[in-house]
Amino acid sequence: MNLVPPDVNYYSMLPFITVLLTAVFATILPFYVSRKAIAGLSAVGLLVALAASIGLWNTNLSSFYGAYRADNFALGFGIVLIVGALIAVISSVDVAKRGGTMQAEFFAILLYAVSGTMLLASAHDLIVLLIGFEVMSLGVYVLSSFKETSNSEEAGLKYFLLGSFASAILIFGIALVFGATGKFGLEAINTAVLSPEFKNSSIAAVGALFILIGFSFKVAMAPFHQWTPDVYTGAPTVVTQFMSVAVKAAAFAGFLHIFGLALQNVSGWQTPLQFLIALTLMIGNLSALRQSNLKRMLAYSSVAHAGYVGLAVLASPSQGFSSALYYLGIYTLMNAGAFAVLNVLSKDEDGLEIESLAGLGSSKPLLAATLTFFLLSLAGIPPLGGFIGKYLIFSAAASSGYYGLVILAALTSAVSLAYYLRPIGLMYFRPRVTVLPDFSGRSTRVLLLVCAAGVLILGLVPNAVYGLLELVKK
Amino acid sequence: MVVFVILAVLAIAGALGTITFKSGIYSALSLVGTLLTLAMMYVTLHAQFLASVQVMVYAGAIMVLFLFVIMLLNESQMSGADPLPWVQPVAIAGGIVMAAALAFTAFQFKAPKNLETATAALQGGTPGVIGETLFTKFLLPFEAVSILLLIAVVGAVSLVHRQPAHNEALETTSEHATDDAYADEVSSSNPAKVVA
Amino acid sequence: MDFLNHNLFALMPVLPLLGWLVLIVWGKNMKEPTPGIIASSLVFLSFVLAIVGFVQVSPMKEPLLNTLRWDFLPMWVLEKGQLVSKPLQFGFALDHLSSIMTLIITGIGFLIHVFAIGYMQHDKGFSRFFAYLNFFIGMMLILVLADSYPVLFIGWEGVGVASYLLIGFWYTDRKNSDAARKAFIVNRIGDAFLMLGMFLLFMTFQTLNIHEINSSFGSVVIPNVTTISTGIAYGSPPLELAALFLLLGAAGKSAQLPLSTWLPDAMAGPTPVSALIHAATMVTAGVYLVARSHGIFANAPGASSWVMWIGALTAVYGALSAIAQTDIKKILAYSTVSQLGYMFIAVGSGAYWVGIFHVATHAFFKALLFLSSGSVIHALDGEQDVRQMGGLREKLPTTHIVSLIGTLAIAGIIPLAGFFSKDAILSSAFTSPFGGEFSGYLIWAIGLIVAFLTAGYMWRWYTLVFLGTYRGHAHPHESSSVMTIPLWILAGLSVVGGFIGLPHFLGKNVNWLEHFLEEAAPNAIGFREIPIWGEAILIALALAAAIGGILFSRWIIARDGAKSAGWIATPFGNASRKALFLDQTYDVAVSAPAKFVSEQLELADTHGLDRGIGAIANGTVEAGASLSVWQSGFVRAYAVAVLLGTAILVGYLALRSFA
Amino acid sequence: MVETQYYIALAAILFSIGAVGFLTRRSAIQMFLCVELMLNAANLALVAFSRAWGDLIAQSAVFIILTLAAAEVAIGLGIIVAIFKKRPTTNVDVLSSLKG
Amino acid sequence: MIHLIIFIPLLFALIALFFRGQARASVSIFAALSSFALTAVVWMFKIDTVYRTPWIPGAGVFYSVTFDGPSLLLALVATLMTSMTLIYFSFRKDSHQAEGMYPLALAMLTGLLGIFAARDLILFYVFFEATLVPSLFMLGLYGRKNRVRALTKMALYTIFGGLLMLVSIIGTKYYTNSPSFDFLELFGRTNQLDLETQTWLFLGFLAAFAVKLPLFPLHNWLPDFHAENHPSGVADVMGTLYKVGGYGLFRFALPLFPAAAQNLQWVFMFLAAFTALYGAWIAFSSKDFKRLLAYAGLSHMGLVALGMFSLNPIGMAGALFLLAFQGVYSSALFLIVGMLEERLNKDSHNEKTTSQALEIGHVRGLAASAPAFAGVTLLLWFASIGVPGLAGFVGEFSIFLGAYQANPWATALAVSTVIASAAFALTAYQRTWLEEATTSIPELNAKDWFVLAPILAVTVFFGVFSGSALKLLEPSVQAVAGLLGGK
Repeated sequence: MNLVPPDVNYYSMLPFITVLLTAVFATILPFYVSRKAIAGLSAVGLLVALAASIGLWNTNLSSFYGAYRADNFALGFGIVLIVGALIAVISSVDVAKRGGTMQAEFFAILLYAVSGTMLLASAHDLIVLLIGFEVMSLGVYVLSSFKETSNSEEAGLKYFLLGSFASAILIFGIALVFGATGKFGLEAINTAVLSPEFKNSSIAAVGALFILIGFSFKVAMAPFHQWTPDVYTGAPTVVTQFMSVAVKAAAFAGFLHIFGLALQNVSGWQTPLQFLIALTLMIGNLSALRQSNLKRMLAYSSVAHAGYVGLAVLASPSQGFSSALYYLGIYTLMNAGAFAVLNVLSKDEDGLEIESLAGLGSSKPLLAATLTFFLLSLAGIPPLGGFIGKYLIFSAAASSGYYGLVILAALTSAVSLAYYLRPIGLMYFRPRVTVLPDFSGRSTRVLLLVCAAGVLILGLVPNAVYGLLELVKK
Repeated sequence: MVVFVILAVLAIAGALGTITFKSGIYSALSLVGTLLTLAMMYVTLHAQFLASVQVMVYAGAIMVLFLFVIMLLNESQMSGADPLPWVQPVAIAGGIVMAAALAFTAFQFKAPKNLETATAALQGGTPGVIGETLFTKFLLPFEAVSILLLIAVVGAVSLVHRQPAHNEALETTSEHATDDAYADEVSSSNPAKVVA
Repeated sequence: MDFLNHNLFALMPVLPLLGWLVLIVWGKNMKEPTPGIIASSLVFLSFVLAIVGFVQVSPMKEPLLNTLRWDFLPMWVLEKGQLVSKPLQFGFALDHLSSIMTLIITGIGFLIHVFAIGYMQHDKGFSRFFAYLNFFIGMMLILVLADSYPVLFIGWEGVGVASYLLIGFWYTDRKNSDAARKAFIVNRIGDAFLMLGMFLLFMTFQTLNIHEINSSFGSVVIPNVTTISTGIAYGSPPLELAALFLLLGAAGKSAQLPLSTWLPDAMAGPTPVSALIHAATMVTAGVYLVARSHGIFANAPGASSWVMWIGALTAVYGALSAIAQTDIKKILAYSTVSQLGYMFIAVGSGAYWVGIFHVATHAFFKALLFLSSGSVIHALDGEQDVRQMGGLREKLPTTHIVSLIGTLAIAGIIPLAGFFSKDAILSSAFTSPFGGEFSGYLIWAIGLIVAFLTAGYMWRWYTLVFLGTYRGHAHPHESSSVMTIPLWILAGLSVVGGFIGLPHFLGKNVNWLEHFLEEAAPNAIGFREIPIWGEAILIALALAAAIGGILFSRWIIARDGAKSAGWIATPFGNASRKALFLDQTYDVAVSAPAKFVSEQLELADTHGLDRGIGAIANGTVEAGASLSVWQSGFVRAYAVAVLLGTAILVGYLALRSFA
Repeated sequence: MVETQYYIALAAILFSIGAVGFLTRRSAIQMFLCVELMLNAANLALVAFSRAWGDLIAQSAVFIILTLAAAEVAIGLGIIVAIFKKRPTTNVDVLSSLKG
Repeated sequence: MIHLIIFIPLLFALIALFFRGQARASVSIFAALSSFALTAVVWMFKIDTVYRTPWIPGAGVFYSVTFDGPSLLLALVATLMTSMTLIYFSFRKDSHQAEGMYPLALAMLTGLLGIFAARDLILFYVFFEATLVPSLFMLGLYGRKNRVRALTKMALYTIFGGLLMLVSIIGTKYYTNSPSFDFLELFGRTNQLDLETQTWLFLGFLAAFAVKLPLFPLHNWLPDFHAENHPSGVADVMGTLYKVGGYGLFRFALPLFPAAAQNLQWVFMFLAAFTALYGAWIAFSSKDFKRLLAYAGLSHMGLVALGMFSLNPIGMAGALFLLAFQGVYSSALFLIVGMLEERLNKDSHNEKTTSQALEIGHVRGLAASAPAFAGVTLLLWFASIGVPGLAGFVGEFSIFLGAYQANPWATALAVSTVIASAAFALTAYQRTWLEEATTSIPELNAKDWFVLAPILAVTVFFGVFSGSALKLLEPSVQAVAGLLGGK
């Protein structure tokens, strides 16, 4: 037997392994230490992983014959994911009294899920990617149904059932792609597609389509988005926060990898994706208009944002990758920030009525100001980060010729202003009617300020980060 | 070909049974039938190891778990009218379209290699050759899948641990929180399971 | 020294404007006559400058241009396919025509300023009044001195503003404010056309400099031959249209039909204002404009005959309206309208000097008449109804005599000023090259009728005010000398003013004015020659019409009595008193609809359009709401979306590969 | 030997049947059974392709997917048990309060 | 230098947040005045270097700023009027209740200066939209009863148009294969585009500028914006200065897409002329001073658009001139309304008395008690309706003159505005200031004069000695007109 020696480079996997080890510790240690300490441990672990990711920048290491890569794209996504997870961890601390997230396994499962997301972002092999995808999904299914309330259970069950349905579609798609190309490795697939012997283009097209649907489900693109509002509303707020940023970002990382690398030369998925994006933009934005619950409104808003990032998937990889990463980075800060504010203001996990924000501007200036910041950025008002992100995406899509979609995106994001501005108007321009609870402690406040600063800095000096991302270009 | 047709008919029959039987137990047993048929099919496809795994893990362990849960929940027949009567025809129509389209695509498949030589390369799909692949080319997925199992275990346990809806009681207990974070939540749960 | 030579005349408008600034800022703190004295002396200084300018410019052929000028309006012209920036300069020019005008403006302006010191005494707004008057003089001087249309337009609208301020001088009375507003708005209609005229001129000539435009026609213009350097043919559409635009602009300022209704209302202002602005100077600006643009009009026969016809119709209209008025100033106001019509006949006929001639003589006698009526009103403590007057001959002897002179002058009795100018107008209409012979004769006939009517209503005015017995209740007293001295001067001018433009049959070179203006405003080409005896007959007929008018008027008054109730009660009298219902027509046909549309638009804009856009917004929101029906909460329904989405997309791909 | 196409077509049919079942069954467990059916259809396709390409890697992938299915079942049944043990039925339609 | 000018206001806006009361006012006024002073220095020493540094090089976005003639003129007006407005506001009795106005106004000023200075399309867009935020906050925080409605309207209109412009901006770069969004780089490439592409891109720009101008039928946000804003008029002044649609047309849309502009010229000339007339006509029936001024502003903007679309150097120069100086006298009229409101309104928190104080003709004959106040108002109104000798005329006349050369019929329609505007202005003036006095108000005091005197001086001075301002405009206008075929 000719055993091929395994090619393992532990350095390349350092961030991933750090998170995984932290997760294992977070699983075991609760027997011995307090939950607060676990939270601290998780935060430290994530920070170490963050440092490791930054340290690995530009090294371009890879492992397992290229199945796992720590290139800048993966590292960039890793950073975004770690930041998203960190925000969730910190947010969870102040609402511990409200319960729901301070069960000790919370951190463990969260960290496992993070490791799954990182695997998803780094994998260059369909099966590894699938495993990352599933680790992430399973973790989030559990987290969604973490509370023994009817809403949380409903969220968990819906997510799980529909999620496994979508996974099955995804796996079938992977099978078909393998059938067409005989490969699982992303670059290998592309090579196979380009090779003259390639004959199964229609099988590849259907496989690509199934993979597209599986990922569209996970990133919440219409018409596969319907779980999103319900799950986002029903899940504990911190979990929703994590889902809306890290899970979405990781799913997009895989999405971009598969379609930007492996299947970029397969035809047939582009038109359906355009259709999905158009539908997503309209449905996400229009549905958000009439929501009375802030949490649900943000859920629909997150559907809409999936549409924007979807444009980057559609665009040519050279611009799509970096713009999507930049967008998701900002999106992580602003959306997680908005959820963090929502989190400390709600009396339970069901979110809060937008009307009850009235007068918040004077009663809780910091929370109101930061929420305003995040909402404006989500709406894409310059000079905040959200605008730059949106601009980069539009630009990428336009330069690949998807002009109609860009116009649609612009129009719908004008519509989105209506629902983003409403809370702001209520907070500042209306007298207070409801007394909202305020769970915010020092950690949340610092977190909010850091997020707000990040959103502003990414808007004002985008090149500080985007310049680095230039290297992501393939 | 005859074998294939028989097996295919059986598999489809089982699948149809799975989706038509009202009772969960019959439904699950039909699926077991399909799974066993597929295992036989794997043998015809030179995947001996998979065939055995299919029988042991899938038809055996997993489906037994299903049956166990079905019985645990002691599910009665669905009561009351279907609130979504339109779903069934729509689903069937959609399913037929999908099946037709997929089957149509399937027949466009052009074999990349000569089937005989290709089959020979499989070496029968014995555990040995599969193991070799898993520990060399497929090491990463093989390792990574362990995380999947880990999270499955931790997740399943934590689902049992979930917090009650009204957490006033919890808040009072959490004031007496000891270092042992698991202990003060649900005292009945067995920590040993977690480590496993 | 050269600088002074060139720029001294430009000080003319500056001095009164300075007076305005001083009085508006510090006037409130001054004692009563001081503001009047400051204002009058500044105008007098301008008058002196006008004389200096007159002396300077008399021997010159070319206009005197001031050298102190600066960029005012952006302008680009195409030269050899290249855009070249040639900003329009803010500059003045003094030529014979404007020199005559400055003399009239500053001279009469000065007299009226002096008169107003007496007339406006004890008025709360004494200093404000003089500030406005000075402002007016300044603007009027800018108007006549301008060397380009836009600068002219500054003065043009500036005098409009002054007129607005002065008509509404006693603004607490709503009637006065309304009259002022009306005057301004109607003037603006004319201004709008004047602007259009300028734009068309720029399009045609690539400049808005008046002298450049006039000189571009060359010295000799032969009808029906393209002789103009810019290639604009005699009577070509752009010229005709531009001239028509200018005509409508002039009609606004000079209260010609159809924009005449504001002038009678403008009598709401203090009487010196009526004399200065609404008789002697501002309203003649239209005439000046036509004379100033002689090059255009002389080459636009169609537009010129329009000018004549509008003048003729206005003359009749004014005269008919004046017949039955009862307000001492309204009679004079309609008379002014009518006389302005005369001037338009003159400039329309192509004899521009005649128009200016009548501007001058009219300025003398109409200012005199207005000031006299001011003196009467002053004496009667504000009474203006002629039916409450009568027999003032003894009580106001000075006023009476000067009024009689004015009446005879306007009626055209030889040898007073009006006789000569009116005669010149009639004969120029008779011989005009524009509009054909028949049209010329017809206009001449109309002019004759108007002369008859003018003599008639003026005699009625004179009789009702001064003859008979006093019918009112006040205690009349003669005005102070500060008011009477200007009256005497004006009376003197009304007597001798006509001698600057003696008719041709008295000799070839007796007509000083025509000769003086032959560079600045040469006659149009092609006047029909008529024999000397013909001219004499025309003059005799005009004189006969005047005398006939007076006699007829005497007869009517003798028949109906001083209050002339008899015929005034007839429909004709009523129509005359209501000024032929022109005001009412405008109210119904223009003002009311415009207002109605405005209100409806306002409603539509604030509610209708709003609602329309609101409907779009609501539709969007409703679309969002309808999506929530789809979001039914049933997990199987969501799965349907997933399955159907997949099936459709896969079906699409399959069909695509099939096809 | 039976051509690969037939296996793929069978997988497609099984997959579709599973998908239809997922929609028509109202019991959470039965829905999940249908997902298992779909996964098996995918596995069948992979095994067939494995033979077509003569590459064992696909069989290894099937092995991984089997494990994955097991993990999914663990979590899924965990959720179902946790949620439905206090309810009289596993009918998913009762959980439809989150909507709009 | 130029960066200082642009960012001083924003910097001081942040500093001002740490102060209260008089100190905050002083800091803010100092910031605005120093920005003005620096701008004046730029003007005097003719500093027009282009500062260009990469901002997002990967996406071809540059931080590229300069103050050339038109920018400088508008910047001078913006800084001057902001200074005067803030000074005026600090004198108001109720200023301590709305202290947020200071930093918000300063933030807007930074945005405005950025708009004028930006030479990179994306940078321009950033400033263009960012300025909206403080504007919305002014309205939302200190506006009147229906402010949220007005705010939503304004925001939606603006963003709607703005995003279409963004799409066009991106499209411009994409279709021209330009390496950056720098105007100089795009320009010259765009005229190689075919007409259809040019037209679509042009329309995208136009969507934003037509909202901002505004042009009928996208003007609906404007009356509500003004009517619902704080009665002091600070926000209205800033809003007036924020009408940069005409500038955007001149700076970007026209030179980039000359063929499209020429092709669509007649449509937009008629639309602009109609807007001008429409605004003036409606203003005649307005019952509220703020709405009246809003419609008057609409009318002005119709004229600005007319001048721009004339594609004629005279018309464009006039449009820029009008745009700059209407920022002076229209703004001043808002201040006048504010001063009047302060004198008439006993309780600024009471919606009813505030409405009455702003109602045209609710009180009459004010000129009797405050003649100088009346005189100043009248002068500003005359400037606003384009009476020659005042700053409004130069712009208006040049616009008409230029526009007539391009399209006499549309111009004739627009010229009728001078009649309508005289009608509404004088009617409104008469209803309040003239006629029988029903009440008396205090005359202008020294503080009021301090604010109004410079404004009046500018209005009169540039009405006669317009040359210095025209010098600033000339080269740019000539360059743009040259591109457009120089008709």
